[in-house]
Amino acid sequence: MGSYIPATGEERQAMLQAIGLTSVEELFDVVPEAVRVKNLDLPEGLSEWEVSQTMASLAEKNRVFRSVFRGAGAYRHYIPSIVKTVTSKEEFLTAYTPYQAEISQGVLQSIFEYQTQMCELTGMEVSNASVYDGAVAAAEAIFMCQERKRTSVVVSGAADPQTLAVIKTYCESRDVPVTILPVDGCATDPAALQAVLAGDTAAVYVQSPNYFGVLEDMDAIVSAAHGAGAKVIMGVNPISLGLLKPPGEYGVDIAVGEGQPLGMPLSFGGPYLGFMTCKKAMMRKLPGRIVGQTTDAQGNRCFVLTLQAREQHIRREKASSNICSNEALCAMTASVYLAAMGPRGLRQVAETCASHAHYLAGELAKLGFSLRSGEKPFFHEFCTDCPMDPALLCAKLEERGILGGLPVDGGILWCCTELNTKADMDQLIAVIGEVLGK
Amino acid sequence: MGSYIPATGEERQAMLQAIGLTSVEELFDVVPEAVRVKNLDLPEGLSEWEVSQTMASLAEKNRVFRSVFRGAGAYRHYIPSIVKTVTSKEEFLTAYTPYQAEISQGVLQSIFEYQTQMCELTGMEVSNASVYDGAVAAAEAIFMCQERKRTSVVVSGAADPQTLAVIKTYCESRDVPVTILPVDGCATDPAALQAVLAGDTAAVYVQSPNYFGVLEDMDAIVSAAHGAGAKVIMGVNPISLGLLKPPGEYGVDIAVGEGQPLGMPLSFGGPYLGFMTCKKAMMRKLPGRIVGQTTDAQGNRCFVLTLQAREQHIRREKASSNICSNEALCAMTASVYLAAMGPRGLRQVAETCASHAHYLAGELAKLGFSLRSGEKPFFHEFCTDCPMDPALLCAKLEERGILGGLPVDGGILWCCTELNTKADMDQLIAVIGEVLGK
Amino acid sequence: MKLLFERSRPGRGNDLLPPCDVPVTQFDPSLLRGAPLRLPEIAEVDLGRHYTELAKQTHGVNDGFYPLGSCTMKYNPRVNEEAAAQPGFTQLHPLQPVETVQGALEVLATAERLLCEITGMDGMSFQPAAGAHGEYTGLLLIRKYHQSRGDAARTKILVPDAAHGTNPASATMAGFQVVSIPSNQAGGVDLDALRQAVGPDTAGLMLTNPNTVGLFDANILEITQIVHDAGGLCYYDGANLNAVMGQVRPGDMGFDCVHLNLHKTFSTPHGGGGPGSGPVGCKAMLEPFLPTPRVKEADGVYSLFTPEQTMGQVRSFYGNFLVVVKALSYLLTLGKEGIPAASAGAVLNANYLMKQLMDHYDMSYNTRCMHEFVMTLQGLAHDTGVTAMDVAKRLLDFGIHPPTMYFPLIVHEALMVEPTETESPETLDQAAQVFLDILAEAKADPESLHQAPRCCPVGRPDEVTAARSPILRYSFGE
Amino acid sequence: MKLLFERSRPGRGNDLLPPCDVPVTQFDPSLLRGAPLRLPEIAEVDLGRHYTELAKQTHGVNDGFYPLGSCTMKYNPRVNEEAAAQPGFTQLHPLQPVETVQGALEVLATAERLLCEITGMDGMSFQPAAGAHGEYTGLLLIRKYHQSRGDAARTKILVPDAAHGTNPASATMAGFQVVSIPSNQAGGVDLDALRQAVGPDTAGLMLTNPNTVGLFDANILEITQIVHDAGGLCYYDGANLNAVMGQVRPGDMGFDCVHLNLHKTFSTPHGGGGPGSGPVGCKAMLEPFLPTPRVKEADGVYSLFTPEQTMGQVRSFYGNFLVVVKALSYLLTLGKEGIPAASAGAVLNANYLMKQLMDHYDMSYNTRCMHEFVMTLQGLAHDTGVTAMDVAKRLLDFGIHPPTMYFPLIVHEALMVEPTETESPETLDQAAQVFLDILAEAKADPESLHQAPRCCPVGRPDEVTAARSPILRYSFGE
Repeated sequence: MGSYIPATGEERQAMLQAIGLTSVEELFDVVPEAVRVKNLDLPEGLSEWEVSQTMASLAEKNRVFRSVFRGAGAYRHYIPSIVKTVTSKEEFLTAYTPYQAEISQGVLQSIFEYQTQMCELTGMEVSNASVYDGAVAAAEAIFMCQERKRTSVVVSGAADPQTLAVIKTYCESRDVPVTILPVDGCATDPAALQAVLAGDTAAVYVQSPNYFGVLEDMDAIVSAAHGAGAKVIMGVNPISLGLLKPPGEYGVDIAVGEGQPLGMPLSFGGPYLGFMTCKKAMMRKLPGRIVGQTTDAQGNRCFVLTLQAREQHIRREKASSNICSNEALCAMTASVYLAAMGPRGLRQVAETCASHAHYLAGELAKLGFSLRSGEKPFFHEFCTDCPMDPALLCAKLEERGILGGLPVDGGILWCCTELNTKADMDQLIAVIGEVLGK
Repeated sequence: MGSYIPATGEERQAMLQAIGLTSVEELFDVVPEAVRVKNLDLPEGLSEWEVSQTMASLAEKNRVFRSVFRGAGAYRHYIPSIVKTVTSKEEFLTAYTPYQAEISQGVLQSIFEYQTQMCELTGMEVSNASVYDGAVAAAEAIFMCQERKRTSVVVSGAADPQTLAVIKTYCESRDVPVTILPVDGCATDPAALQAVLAGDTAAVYVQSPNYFGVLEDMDAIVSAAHGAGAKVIMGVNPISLGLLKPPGEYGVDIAVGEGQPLGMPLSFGGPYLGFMTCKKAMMRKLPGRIVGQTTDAQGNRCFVLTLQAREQHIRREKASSNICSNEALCAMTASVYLAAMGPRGLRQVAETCASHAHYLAGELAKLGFSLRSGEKPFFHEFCTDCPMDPALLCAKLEERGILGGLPVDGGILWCCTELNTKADMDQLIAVIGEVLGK
Repeated sequence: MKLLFERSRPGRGNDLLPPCDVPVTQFDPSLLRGAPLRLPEIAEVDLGRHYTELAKQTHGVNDGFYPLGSCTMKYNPRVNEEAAAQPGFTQLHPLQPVETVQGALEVLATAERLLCEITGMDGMSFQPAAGAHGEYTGLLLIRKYHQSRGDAARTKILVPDAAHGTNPASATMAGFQVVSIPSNQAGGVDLDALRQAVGPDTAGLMLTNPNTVGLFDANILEITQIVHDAGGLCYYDGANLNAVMGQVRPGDMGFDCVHLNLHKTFSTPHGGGGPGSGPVGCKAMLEPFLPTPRVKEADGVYSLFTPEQTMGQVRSFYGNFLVVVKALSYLLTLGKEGIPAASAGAVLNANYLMKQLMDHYDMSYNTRCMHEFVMTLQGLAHDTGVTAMDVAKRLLDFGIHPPTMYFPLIVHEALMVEPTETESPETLDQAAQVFLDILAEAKADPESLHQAPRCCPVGRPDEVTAARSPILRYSFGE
Repeated sequence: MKLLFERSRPGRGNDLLPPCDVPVTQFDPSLLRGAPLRLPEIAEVDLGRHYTELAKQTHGVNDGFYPLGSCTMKYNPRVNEEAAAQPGFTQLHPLQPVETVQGALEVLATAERLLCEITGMDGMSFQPAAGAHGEYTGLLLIRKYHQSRGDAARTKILVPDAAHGTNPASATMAGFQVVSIPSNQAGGVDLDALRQAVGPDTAGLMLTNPNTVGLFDANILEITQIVHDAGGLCYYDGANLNAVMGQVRPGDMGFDCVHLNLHKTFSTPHGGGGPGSGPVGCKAMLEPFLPTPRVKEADGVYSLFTPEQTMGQVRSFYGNFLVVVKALSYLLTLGKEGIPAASAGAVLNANYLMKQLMDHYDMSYNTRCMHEFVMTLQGLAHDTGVTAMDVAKRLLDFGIHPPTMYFPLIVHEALMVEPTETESPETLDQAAQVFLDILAEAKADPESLHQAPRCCPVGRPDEVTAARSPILRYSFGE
């Protein structure tokens, strides 16, 4: 076993002596004898080689699919080699939250750069340094909109179910009433929204592209919500913003989303990255860490954690949120990804994702998989009916090394990214054709 | 395609203009028109993703064996995680040879540490900064021993065949006569050596443990060679020196070997590491880079490339060798490996290797694989007869995911390291038993 | 240091992807971005060098001593990083069929089993992504528990005044009112005050033990008994578990639920502020309320299930999975002997360092400490004008990350020092010498310490201006 | 900076391996080590920090500008490192059956095909592990060729006086006598001198083109013709291939064999002095003499064979295989358009930087250069006493790796500048400004430049003492 303790037994004995003790047990004599651990039921410690073998065998018990047509909140994109190189640097990896600005300019500047990029990407004015994931970002955004007389929220039912689940949990704990809008043809109906808006509506949360890949009618939604005096929170896939109109251009108040597509591997669900950007007017309601630019005594530009008056270590029970650790290294990952891609690269990714999805939708239609969203525009996901049991179809695809779309309500939610090449799609179509006997 | 050229087309045009040109072609107008390349028959350049896919598919066309009983000059050992972490640091990876000491203290100090460790390991007084591999180290050592009246060498036939081949090539080019000693029961016969030693014998090269794993009778060999006025060069497996008597304690003049076992993966043969250590008296004949300690004007300890008067950039055709680039990063790898292992760790590796080999030899003997080396001591390799066609047996083992020993002269040369666990050996024995129908 | 945006040149870029291999979809122009996207345009060589420069201006625990109190900045072993970087983990979609992710589920189930044993809990969820997120989740467990019993009056959470700021903040987020409990003279919970505070409105107590002054509250069994007797539950803030793991278990001390900081106690790296992982463990009576999904095993096959009265989700999927992979790798390394050895080493190192300083610096409590100790520089500040901040900033010049400053709030001019067990005696000796040298400097030339640090890339930033006139993004010269 | 040995403490260590799981073999005591093995004993945390410190005192090309003439320090792309780190390459035993290493053999065969096309050669061996090793191998090809024809009198290799020092050294190693050929006033080969030197004893000519003063020898076809007419062969030193790859091929210029430096021209990292890779290519008539084994392909199946008149081996196995993997990854990235674009970029960058300096610094030849140019600081040294060494050392203070100093030998006070194509215009502009600032400094305060560098971890080392009283290892206080 190893415990990463450099001191040898002799050295530890000498240290004990220096503090006037003779045994390690005495260090804990303040602990009531009745509850001292007598026998810890853990396996024996292992050497490094044994641990690495054990962990390798655990990894081998999982199946990695070469061809993946599943998204539904977690997306497989190409991760440039420079991204991993940067984020595996030990300085970045093993630093704590940058409380000591003088020796943390690297981390602080990278977050400042991230904040700028997220503002540019979403078309908003202010960004925080990240929250845990896209779902929590949506829930925290709802808390930001709470006012004394406006406490209820309206949430699109076409949002990601993970996000809906987290919103429900968070809102329930603070007694925030939540109305879920019905889904109509894979989209939110602005008329249904109009019908539920009320004088106490604090915010409307809509995701676009939504869970089914459809681009919502954001103009109508924003107009309705703002008309009723409610704030608008828009959930968005950051990759789509390489091409599509950003939340800021729709006039929303807060933009949130899951940053995983920006250079983070699928990783069975985490670490992921919740991003949050907002209008300047809401700046001091934004939860979490925020980095600001300032100068030192010599007038050098430098960066610090700022607006800490919002935070729990000063405000305690009156804080805007309880967030301390966020997803800083994931934010850096996103920042390196966006810098490596650049505006043209990100546009190319978005365009290729959408084009692949539209090609696949067309090919699937020929096999009888009809689009559930009708003529509505979609980005890189789409939901179809399925001429056979979706679970059975997916099982057949898995036999052929393909992770198919996600079975949803008797249909299938498909996803394409830039990594689903034409050849991969044609192979998928061929296999489905075989399975269907066509 | 990418060419890692930051400048854009517009910028390149502006640069051309700055030097008074209008087109890139003019940069090459000094090249005779007749031989300007018209059409380069290369594939189109690829994007990073395509390249990484292509390289991944090439890697997948190879088979990695989980259980490996083959050595014969390349050895699979456990590589501690800290080794890769250190040697993948970009500063070390992307630096040139440390000509500018002031910004290269990291590389220089690491080589100085490596030199010290190799001296300690081999029991010798001076080490160079590495040569290309163990085989070249042996050949270069032979050149070190050339004197005006002593030019011929005697080489053990029980040395690694790769080393023998390189020695032959090198010696032939400098017209150095080579006598190969016959192999007797997997070992060198000191009497045979005695018989060929002559007044013009410059050096004797013996490897121990030799190609067949046997520990040679070094005392007799050194005594015979020195008695005839010849130098002794000993090839050695560095792992064995965690336990066994080092070359220095046998009184040899030069120790050489393949450093790959010290933290370098098998890598289909390279990069590997040739190490060379010698007695102080031969210091100025040692080829290659050497780092020395000195001070700067402020008296700070620092390190520099030294003894450069031996080298080709000063001595040109009179240089002791032509080596410039060596295997510096591999030397650092070995140094980190040795530091991570420490004396007890290296001894444990050596002891476990030998113990595994002896256990396997015993089990194999029960199946009729008799040891060709008789009672001679061996380290972690041994050669046995084979009750069936060795190639056929190995093919059967490969079907079961085992890379067996190397077929050699109708027998098999087996190797065990610390990674061939008892369970792996018992599995091997069971499979062989099945194949033999026992 | 230039910003990415200041390195950008129009038209620069990298060839990362091939052109689109199908007809390009045309969206209605009304759906397209209007304003140009001002992402930086930088070639890989310059991008790489940019981050190399940033890295050189960043101090991580693998670079040097980092005795940041309450943060348990122990060495982050490399083997854990290798384990988590395997494609068999990184390339798994969270919605793959369970039969294709058995190894991943085994990771979660094994980590749960080992951590439950260490904490004395019965079940655990890895969904919380950080310590504060774990606190929130644990408080929701308490809320759900009382709700399930129809005990609607229990709306208050008791929090000692020395607690981490996240405790009251989390309680508020979870819909509770916070009642502050004063500390007694020994730095522990004032039992009388606690007895007076509990009642039918008590939902629970949040406690860190050892507490934030680095002391183990010897009254712990009495404390949890008082709360339980009043019908409340006891929540263990695991921030300081590194002091006692393998020595005493929160479950045995009377705690009903607990969160852990894998990025502290279990050596996963902190990443400059995350990703962390704040799993929540609980006793059996709280298990039905845990977040969904949970992992179970039967006959060697792992599957997911939803606890019957689940609170729902607090995050998507299964939390920061790769962080759990790293922690499991660490747990397997330490095992039965290594876990108590780590806490013993942490406590030994803290006491050893405190011993070397206590004749020169004032300790807030002059008793043996656990894994950290708190110094008060009130006397020094009074005598010389040199503050805890000044001393902390001077440490930077010696390559030492300062202790936590001005916390806990109940100690004036506090410096909270947590060396952890992974530091060698000579590192502690060197640090002690630096502390003593700085003290001498403070007495000889107090003015000079206000100028510290002197050898860092930048001096002390003007934080007031930063907060008053916030510049939170690059302005592109606008 | 402490040495590893100075950080060692008795009994420290790491738990890397389990105990031996079979009975421990006992060797005869006479076979065992006598003296204790004084390897350092260091825990992983301190070992990691040691190398972090060392890394901070090391400047690589991925850290900053590195215009080291003749060394082609171009950016080392990360994707190549990823390609070479795959277990499918790193975990292959060199003696696995060929059917289990088809991908590895395809790497070698593909790299051979692409590099033969670039050089105009017919066959290639990757066995040489570095440039000098390639030179040696190439010269053995020439030796074997003449031997096979019974042409025993050809014992001399012609080498221009401006050649890299490895050329004559390699020729000696290969058993030849060296004949030095003077350069003409334009820095090229003196044709008359060459004509006089060739004869029936001429084995061959070694030539770098562009040569070491950065100029392309326009007489190249005449030069190779003279040698061929005399019965000699022509060897191309590929050190400077980055200037012309994709523009003109050594094979078409009349060269019979060539070595390449994959760690220069083909962007594989240099590792602080290796591992490199110096493959040797040759025309068909030399192929029978190439080292063994070689790779061949038939019907998509790769196998190994021994050339009928092989020189044998110059290294074990197949050379530095992983370096070839990295180079192949680079070759696939650049391809048909990228290869000539790289050389054009290299030449453009060199001329652009030279242009900015030539009004202020004396160039050794005032014509357009290829991928590098040579300045002579003789005038400056004469006027101010500031030498090429002083200027080089001052560059260190600005984070720029100095140019190659005092080479080629035919230029006095030489600084040889090779920016490579991977540097941006602004990096070149900044470097030019630094060169001009240093020049101004040299004129205003020459004395100060003798003290440079001033901002590095150490000052100029005392090299004389290092060589006179060599300390080549740590002495353990003995």
